[in-house]
Amino acid sequence: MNAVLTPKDFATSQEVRWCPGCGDYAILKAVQKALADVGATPESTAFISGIGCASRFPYYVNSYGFHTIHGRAPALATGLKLANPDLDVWVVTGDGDGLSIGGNHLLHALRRNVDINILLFNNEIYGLTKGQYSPTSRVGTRSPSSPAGSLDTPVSPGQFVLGAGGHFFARAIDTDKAGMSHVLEAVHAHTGTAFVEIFQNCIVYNENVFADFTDRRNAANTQLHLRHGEPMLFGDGKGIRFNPTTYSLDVVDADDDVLVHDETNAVIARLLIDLKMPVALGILFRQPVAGYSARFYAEHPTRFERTKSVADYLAGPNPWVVE
Amino acid sequence: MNAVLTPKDFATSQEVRWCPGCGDYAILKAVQKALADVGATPESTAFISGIGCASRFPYYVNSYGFHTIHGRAPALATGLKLANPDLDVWVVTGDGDGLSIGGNHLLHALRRNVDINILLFNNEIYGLTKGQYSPTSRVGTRSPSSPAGSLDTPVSPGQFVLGAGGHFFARAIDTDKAGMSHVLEAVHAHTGTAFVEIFQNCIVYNENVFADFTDRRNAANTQLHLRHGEPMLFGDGKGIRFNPTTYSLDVVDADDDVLVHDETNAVIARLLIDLKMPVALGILFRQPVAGYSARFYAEHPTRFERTKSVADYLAGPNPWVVE
Amino acid sequence: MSKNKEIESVVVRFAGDSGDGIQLMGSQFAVSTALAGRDFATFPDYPAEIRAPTGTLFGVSAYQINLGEGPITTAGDAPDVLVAFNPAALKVSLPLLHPGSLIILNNDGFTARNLAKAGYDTDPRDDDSLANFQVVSADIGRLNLEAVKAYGLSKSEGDQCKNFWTLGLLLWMFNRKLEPVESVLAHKLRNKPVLRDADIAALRAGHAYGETAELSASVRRYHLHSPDWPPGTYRSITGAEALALGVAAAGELADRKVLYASYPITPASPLLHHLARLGELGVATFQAEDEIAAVCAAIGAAYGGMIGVTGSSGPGIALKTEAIGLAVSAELPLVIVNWQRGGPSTGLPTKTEQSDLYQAVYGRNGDTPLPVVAAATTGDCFDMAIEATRIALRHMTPVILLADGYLSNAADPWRLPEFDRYAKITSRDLPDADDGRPAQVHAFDRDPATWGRPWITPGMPGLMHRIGGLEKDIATGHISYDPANHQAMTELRAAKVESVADYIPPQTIELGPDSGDILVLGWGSTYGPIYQAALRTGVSFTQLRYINPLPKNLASLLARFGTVLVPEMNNGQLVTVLRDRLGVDPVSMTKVSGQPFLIRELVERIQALKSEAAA
Amino acid sequence: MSKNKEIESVVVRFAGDSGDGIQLMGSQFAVSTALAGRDFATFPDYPAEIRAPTGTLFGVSAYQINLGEGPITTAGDAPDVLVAFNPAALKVSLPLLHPGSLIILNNDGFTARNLAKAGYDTDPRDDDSLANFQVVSADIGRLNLEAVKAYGLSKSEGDQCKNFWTLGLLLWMFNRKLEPVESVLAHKLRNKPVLRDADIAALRAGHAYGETAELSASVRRYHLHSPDWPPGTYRSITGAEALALGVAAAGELADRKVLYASYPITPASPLLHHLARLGELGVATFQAEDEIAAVCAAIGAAYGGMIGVTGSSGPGIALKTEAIGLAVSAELPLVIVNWQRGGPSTGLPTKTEQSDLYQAVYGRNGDTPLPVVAAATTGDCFDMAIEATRIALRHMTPVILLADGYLSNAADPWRLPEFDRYAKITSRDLPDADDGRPAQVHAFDRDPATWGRPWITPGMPGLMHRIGGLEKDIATGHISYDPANHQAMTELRAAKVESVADYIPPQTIELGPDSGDILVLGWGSTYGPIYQAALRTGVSFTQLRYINPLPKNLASLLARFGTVLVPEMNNGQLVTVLRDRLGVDPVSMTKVSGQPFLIRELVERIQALKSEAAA
Ligand SMILES: Cc1ncc(C[n+]2csc(CCOP(=O)(O)OP(=O)(O)O)c2C)c(N)n1
Ligand SMILES: Cc1ncc(C[n+]2csc(CCOP(=O)(O)OP(=O)(O)O)c2C)c(N)n1
Ligand code: SF4
Ligand code: SF4
Ligand SMILES: [Mg+2]
Ligand SMILES: [Mg+2]
Repeated sequence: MNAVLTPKDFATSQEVRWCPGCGDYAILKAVQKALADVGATPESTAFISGIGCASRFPYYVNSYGFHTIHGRAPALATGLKLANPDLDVWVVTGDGDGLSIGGNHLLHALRRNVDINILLFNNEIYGLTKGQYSPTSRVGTRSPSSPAGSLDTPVSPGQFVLGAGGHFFARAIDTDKAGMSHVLEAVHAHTGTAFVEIFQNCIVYNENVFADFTDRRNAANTQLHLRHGEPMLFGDGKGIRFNPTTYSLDVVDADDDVLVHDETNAVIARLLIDLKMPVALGILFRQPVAGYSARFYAEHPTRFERTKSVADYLAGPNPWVVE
Repeated sequence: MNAVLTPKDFATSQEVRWCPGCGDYAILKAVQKALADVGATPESTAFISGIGCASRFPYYVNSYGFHTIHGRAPALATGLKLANPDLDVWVVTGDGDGLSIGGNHLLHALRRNVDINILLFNNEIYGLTKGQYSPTSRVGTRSPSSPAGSLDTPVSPGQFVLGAGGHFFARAIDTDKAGMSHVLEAVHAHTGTAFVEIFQNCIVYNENVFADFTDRRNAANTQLHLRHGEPMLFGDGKGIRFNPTTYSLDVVDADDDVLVHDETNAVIARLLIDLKMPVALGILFRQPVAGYSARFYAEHPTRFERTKSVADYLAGPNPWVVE
Repeated sequence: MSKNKEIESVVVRFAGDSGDGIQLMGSQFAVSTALAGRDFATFPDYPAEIRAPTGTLFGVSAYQINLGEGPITTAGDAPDVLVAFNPAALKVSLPLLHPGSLIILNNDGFTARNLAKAGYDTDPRDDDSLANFQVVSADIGRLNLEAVKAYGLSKSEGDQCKNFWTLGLLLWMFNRKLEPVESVLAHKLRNKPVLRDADIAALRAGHAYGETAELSASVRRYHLHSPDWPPGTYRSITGAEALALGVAAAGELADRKVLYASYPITPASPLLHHLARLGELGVATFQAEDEIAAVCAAIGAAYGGMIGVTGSSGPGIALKTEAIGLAVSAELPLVIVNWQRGGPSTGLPTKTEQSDLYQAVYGRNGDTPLPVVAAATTGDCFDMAIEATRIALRHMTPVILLADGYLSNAADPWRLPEFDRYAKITSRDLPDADDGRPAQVHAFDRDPATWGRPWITPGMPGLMHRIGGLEKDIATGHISYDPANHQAMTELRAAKVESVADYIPPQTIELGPDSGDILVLGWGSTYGPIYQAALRTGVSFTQLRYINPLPKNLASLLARFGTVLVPEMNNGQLVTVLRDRLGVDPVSMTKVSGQPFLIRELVERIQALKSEAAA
Repeated sequence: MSKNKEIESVVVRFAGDSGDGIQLMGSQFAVSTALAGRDFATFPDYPAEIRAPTGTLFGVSAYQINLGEGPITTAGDAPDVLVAFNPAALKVSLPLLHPGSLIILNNDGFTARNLAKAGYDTDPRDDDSLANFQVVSADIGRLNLEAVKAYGLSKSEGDQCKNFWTLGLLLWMFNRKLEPVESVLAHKLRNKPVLRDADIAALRAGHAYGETAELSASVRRYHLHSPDWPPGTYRSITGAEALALGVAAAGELADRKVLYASYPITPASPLLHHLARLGELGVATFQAEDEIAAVCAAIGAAYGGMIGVTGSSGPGIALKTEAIGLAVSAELPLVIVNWQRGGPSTGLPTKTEQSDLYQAVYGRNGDTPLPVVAAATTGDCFDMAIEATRIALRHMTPVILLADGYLSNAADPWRLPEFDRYAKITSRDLPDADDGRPAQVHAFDRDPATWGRPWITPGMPGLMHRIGGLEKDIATGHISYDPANHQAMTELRAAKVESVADYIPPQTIELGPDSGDILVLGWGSTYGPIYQAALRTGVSFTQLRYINPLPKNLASLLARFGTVLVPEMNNGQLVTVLRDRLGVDPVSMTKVSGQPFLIRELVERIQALKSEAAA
C-alpha cells in the first residue's frame, strides 16, 4: 500500500493503439486514477485480458499484464489468483470476448466467486474484427455479418451475472468519471468476483449506441444513480417504486413512497437491470461473501504448504524389502 | 402425426447399458411414452446428446439420434434445426455435459431461443467418469476429485436458464410418471427453447441425493406441483405467499391468500427456483415467443430458397469483356 | 518503370494512415485498371489496429498494385510509383523502392508533429535522403480542400476526400477515363449525395491537376499495353469473394442448401461477410458464439442434409479439431476453410502465412486422417471450394481447404468460368428403406470405391439410425469395443482418404520442361511469385492443390528432376509431408515474415541452385 | 503353467460382471503377490459402462496378472488360470487360453438366463467345448453365502463377498498368507465392521475350501521362485500413482508449489484423484469447468510462479491446443500430460492406444514447436514427470508428456528411487530490477544456451511487464509486426526446442548387441511386450523416451542396424517423425485394436524379419 502513487505511475511507455475518440481511452484514465486512489501498487496488480480492442488494455497499465487468448481470461486469472492470492487481479474483457466465446468461463468464475475484478467493456459490437454484431447487439443490428439485421436476442450482462450466482454487479458509463471511480473503488474493495458492465462507445462501428441515456444534456432524466440506503430518485422529482401487483418497477413522483436502494436485494436488482428508462447505474447488486481463492487455501488443512517430502510418500501402503 | 404409435414403437433393439436401478431408465420410459402420447413420429424426431451416462440416451430411442461430443449438443442441434426446422429436436444432456463444459452453448441456445427441447438429467455428479463432483454438486461434496469436500458453489440450473434469457423452465423427478408426462407434453408444444431439469438418481455415485423431497412417503409436504392459474398449495393445508416486505416466498396456511401460479411471471419463477422446501416442480416459467429457427427462415426474403444461379453472380459489379 | 525485362508493368503503392482511405483508393484504382483491360495483382497491407493513431509507423496502411501487360501474378517486389500521405508512410515504404522510382508526397502531411512521430529529425524532402528518387510533392491536402469547399463539409469531412483527389491524379498518369470510377462512386454513395459530389469533385480536381501541365514535365505518363488474354468476360475478384461464390456454386452443383457457420476472425471474416449476402443462392450463414459452436452447427447442418461449411484461421481451427474428429468418426461431409495467418497463438493476425499445414494434415487426436486441399490463386478459391465439397460429399468426410490472408484480401482479374460445364456433385445413392435390412446397416453401407456411406438424414421415413463418436461396428454401425473391429475401422478410415487419390487430377507442370535439373514445387498462395521466378529463371514449376492425399503421379514427377525446391511461408511443413509420404528429401526454402515471397528472393535462390547444379 | 521357456511365471485372469468386484479382487491379489516378493504385471480390462447389465458379453470386467520370478514386463499373452464368474466371462476369455489351462467356474453364475445372454445354446460345462482345459467348477455363490450368513447381510450384500471367497481360494493355490490381505481389508472397511468381518470370513472360507483337500487333487499349487531383484524397498504402483508422485517430486525439486488443473476424462482422471490427496506435498488441484479452462488455469498458475500442470486424453488435449500455443508464445513453463486412449473422437475411452503422437508433435496452428517426452513403464511415469518439468522450467516452454490408458491402470512392482539423489530443478536466474534496463527487456533476456527467459512473476517489485500471444520483439518483448523480427522469433522458437537435445541423455540399447541385423525401436507403454519379444528373439531393443527433439545420437544408433522395426499402437505415427527428422525409413508394425501388443505377435514379426535378413 503506497498512497503517494498518482495515475501517471500506472501508465506505460506504450503508444495507445485505440481509434481516436474510442471510449476505451476514458476507461483507461478512470482505471489508472482508481488504482492510485485505492493505493494499489503496480507490482501487486495484474491485468488479464482476452482478445479484442478492450483486451489491449493491459499494455497500457503499468502493472503486470497478460494479453491472453480470446475468451479465456477469467480461467487464466483464476489460475493466477490461486497461485498468488495476494495479487489484485483484474480481468478486462469485451462483450464478444466475455459473453460470446468466453461465456462459460465467466459463468464458472462467477459461481465459484473467484476473487477477481471483471470489467466488461460493452460496446455491443465486435470492434477488433471490424464490426460484426455481438451477443449484446440489439435485434436488427445491421453489420457485415448481418446485412439484413441480426436475429439473435441479446444477452443481458446483468441477468447473466445474477443467473450465474454472481454476488456483485455494477454499471458505469465510459466517460462518466464520477460514476466510474465510485464503482471501481467498490470493485477493488469487494471480496469474491466483482463484475462491472461499462457502456463503452465504439465510434467506428457502433457510434452513439448508448447515446439515448449517456448524453450528458439529458442525463438527469435518463440515468438512475444508485446508492445503497438512499431513495431511488432521478430527474426533477421522479423516483422508482416497486409495484407488488405487477411485480415491476414504476416511475413515480418523488413524494410517493420511493424505493430505498438495498444493494443486497436480488429481486429488485433484477428489475433494475431490466429498467429501460431511466437506466440504472452504480452498484445494482452486492452481497460480499468469502471468495473462492481465499477459501481454496483457508479451507485446506496445510494450505498446500509442503509439510512432507515425496520421500515420505514413495513407499505407499504396502512396501516390501528385498535384501 | 400418427396417433396409433405406442411407447414400444420408440424403443430400439439396443441393450440399455445404464447401471441397474439408474434413474435414467425411468426417464427413458417417460420420454418414450410422451413421444407416443403427443403423436410424434420416429422419422421426424431426432435426439442429440453430448457425452455422459445421460447422453447414451439416443441409442435407446427409435428415432434419429446423434451421440456427439462432450458439451456440444446444443450447438449441433442448432445446426440440425436450421437444416430442417420441421424436425422435433431433443437435446439430452447431463449436469456436467450441459453446465460444465457445455455452459456456453446452453447460454446461447437459450438466448437465441432456438426451437429445441433440452432435457438436463441432473444427478449432481459426473457419472460416466466415475463420480467426480459436478457444477451442481453441493458445497462439501466428497468425491474422488474432492476428497476433502468440494469448494465450488453450485450453479442453479433454473437461475442460469432465466439469466440466459430462457423462456421455458420446468422441473420433474425421474420416477414421477405424472410429473414427467405433464412436463414433457408442455415441452413438445413449446415454441423456442424448452428446458427441463430432471432430478435423476445416480445410485452408484450419488444415491438418494434428492431423497429429501423425492421420497414418495413424504412427497405431499416436500413437493409443490405447479399448475398455471391454480393456487400454490401443498401438504395438508399449506400454501405459498409472496411477502412484499422481504420480497420472498413464505409458507403459509392455505386459507391465507395464497399465490396463484402465473407461469409468465419471471420474478416469482426465480423465487420458486430458490424455494428449498417444498421443492417447486412442473412448469415454473413459460413465455412462448417465436423461436430462432422459425424466424431464421421466416425473416429471410427468400427463405434461403435458391432463386438465382451462381452464374448470375459471377460477373460482379464491374466486369469487362476481352474479345 | 519496372526494372523487369520480361514484363511491361508498373508497380504502384499507396501509403498513409488507416484513416486516409488508402484501401478504398487502392481498390478503386484496381477497378479502373480492370475496366481498362489491364492485367494486375494487388496486395493490401494494413495494420492490426482498426484506426491506429495518425502519423505512427505501425499505423501505416498500404495498398500495392502491379499492373500492365502481364501475365502479372504478384503485386510486385518494388514499387515504381509510391504515393505517401505522410512521413511515416514514406519511411516505411522507402526500403522497398529501387533508385529512380517516382515518389508522390502530400506536403500537408509533413507537419513537424508527423515528422517527429515517424522519427525524422530533419524533413526528408529537404535533406538528400530522397536524392536517388524522382520526387513530386504537392499540397494535396490544401488543393483537395479547395476542390470540395463548395459542398460545405466540415474540415475533417472534406479532408476525407483527398484519397479521391490523389486517385484522380493517378488516373491521369495512367490515361484513364474517370467515368467508371465516378459511376461506382455514384452507386456506393447514392444515399449520401453531398459526399458523393464532393468525392467526384476531388477526383476531377486531381485529374485536372495533372492535366494542367503542372506535372507533365516532371512525371511521365504510362501507356501500358493490354495483355493478350483469352477472350471472355473478366472481373476483379478477391480470394474471399471467389471462395464465397465457390461455396454457393458447390451448393448449386449438389442441389443442396448450404449453411456456413462461423465465428469472426481475421482474415476469415470476409468469407462470412460475402456469404451473408448470398441468400438468393441458397446459402444461409450462422454467426456462432465461438468456433466450437460454429463447427458443431455445421456438422449438425450436414447431419440434417445441408452442405455444412465452417471457416476460421489457425487459432479457431485449433478449437474445432475435437469436433472435426467427430465428423470423421460419424462419416459426415464437412468443409473446413482455414484462412491462415501469422502464428503461433494470436501471432500476426493481419499478416499472411502457411504455417497451419501440420495442423491440417496431422493435427488431431487418434488416427484421424482427412483430405486436405489448398487454393493457389484468388480465382482458384472458387474451384477449390467446389473440389473440397465434391470430395466431402463423395467420400462422406470432413475436408480441410487451406487458403491464407494474402488470398483473402488480394484482388486479381478473373476470367469467368463456364459454370454450366461443371460436373454435378453427388454422394452415394440412398438405400431402399424396405429392402429388409435394418436402417443402422443401411446407414453404414459404404461404397467400396470411395468408402462413402449413404447420406441418410433425419426426416427420411424408415431409415432411423443412431450415430456418434464411439467406435462402431464396421458392418452394423452399432457401438463396438471389439479389438479386431477397431483395427478394421482404423484401416477403413485410412483407405477412405487414400481413395480420394483415385478421383483427383494428376499433378501437372505449370511452367518449363517436364524433366530437368530443377523443379520448384509450391502450394497455396505462393503461386504468384513462384510463377514469376520460374518464368525468369527458366526452371520448371508445379503447384500442389491436393496435399492429402498427394496426387498419385507426384513421386514419379518429382523423380524426373535433379533438385526439387519447395518454397513455403512456414518453417518447412510441406517438406515434412513429402518426406513422410514419398520418402523424398527436397530442398526447403522458408520465409516466416508475414509477407509473401518476393520474386527476387526466389530468383536468387533458384540461380544459386542452378550454379550448384552446374558446378 | 506358462508355456514360455525362459520365465517361470503364471498368468491369472479374473473375469466377471462389472458388479462382481473383479478389479478389487485382482488388485488385492496383486498386493498379496507383491508382499510375497514376486515379480508381476497387471492389466485391468474393463468396459466403458459403469455397471453394464449383468451377464452381458460387453459387460465383462477382467483383471489379468502375470506373476513369478521375472523379469516380468507384461500381464502375459495367455492366461494359465482363468476364474470366470459367469458364462459371458468364460466366452469372452476362452479365445485367450491355450490348451491345458486351468479354468475355475462359479456354477451359480451359469443360470439359464446368463447362458442365454452369453449366447450359449448348451451349457459349456456339459458339452465338450472345455474338453481341452482343466476345469474346476465350484458353487462359489452358495458356498460364499453360507460363509457369511452369520453376519445378517441381505442376499445381494452377502453376494458381494464372493470375490473375496474366490480370492481366498487363489491365495491357497499360491501358498499365500491371508494376513496381509486381511489387514488391508481391516483398514479399508474400518468404518463398515460388518462388511469387513463378512469379507474376511469369505476370504477364509475360500482358502479353507482349497485346504480341505476337496481341490488339491485336481488343482496344482504354484511354488514360484522370487526374482533376484536388486536390493531395495519395493512397492506395487500404477502409472497414475507414479506420475502423481513424479509431479509432486518435481515441485519439491523446484521448490515450488504445483497446481494441477484438469477436467475429468478417462483414462486421465486417476491422476487428478491421486494428486487431490497430495496437498501435504505442496500440490493443489483445480477441477476446471472444461479442458480449455484447465489449461488456461495451469498457464495462469505458471504465470503466477507455480508449476502449472494439466492433463487429459486426446479429445481434451485437442481443446487445449490453442492455449498451448499461447504458452509457447508467452514462453511460460507448462506440463501437459496426455493419457492416450482409443480414437478418433470419443473412440474407445477405456482402451489403450498411442495415436496422439501426431497431435503432440505437429498438432498446432503456426510454427509452434514444443518438447515431447513419453513414459515407458508405470515406474517411468515418476521420472518422466520430473523430466518434463525440468525441461519446462529450464527452457520456459510447455512440454507434452505422453502416457496412455494401459500405464494409467496397470500395476507393477517398483523399486523406490533414491529421491535425495535427484538434481534440483531450476530456471534462469532472475535479473536485478535496478540494473537500469526496462523490465520488459528483463523479462525476455533469454539464456542463449536454453533460450529460457527469467521466470518473472506478478508480485515482484520493479519487474512489471506485459506478455501476450501477439508476436513480440525479440529484444524488447514489445508487440512487433516487423517481418524480420517474426522470422527471427520463429527461428528462436525452433532453436529453443532443438536446444533441449543438449540436455537429455543419449539413446541407449536396453537389450542385445549395440549393432546388428535387427533393432526394435519402441516408445511409450510398449516397453513391456517389446522387452520380452526381444529377449526371446535375441534382437536388440531400445525405447524412446524423448521424442521431440530426438536424442542427438539416435541417427547414428539406428545406422548401426540393418533393419529397424518400430512397433506402435497406432497407424505408424512415430515412423512419420523418424522419416521427417532423420530421413530414415524403418519397418512399421502397427496395432490399433485398443489392446497392448502380445509378446507372441512381436516375436512372430521379428522372426519373420530375421528370416528375411537371413535369406
Ligand atoms: C479463437 C479466436 N476466435 C476469434 C478471434 C477473433 N476475434 C478477436 S477479438 C474478437 C471479438 C472482439 O469483440 P469484443 O470482445 O466485444 O471486443 P471489442 O473489440 O469490441 O472491444 C474476435 C471475434 C480470435 N482472436 N481468436
Ligand atoms: C472433451 C471431453 N472431456 C471430458 C470427457 C469425459 N467425460 C465424459 S462424460 C463426463 C461428465 C459426465 O457427467 P454428466 O454430464 O453429469 O453426465 P452423467 O454421466 O452424470 O449422466 C466427462 C467429464 C469427454 N468425454 N470429452
Ligand atoms: S474499433 Fe471501436 S472499440 Fe475498437 S478501438 Fe476503434 S473505436 Fe474503440
Ligand atoms: S453411473 Fe450413475 S448415472 Fe451413470 S448409469 Fe450408473 S447409476 Fe446411472
Ligand atoms: Mg465489443
Ligand atoms: Mg451428472
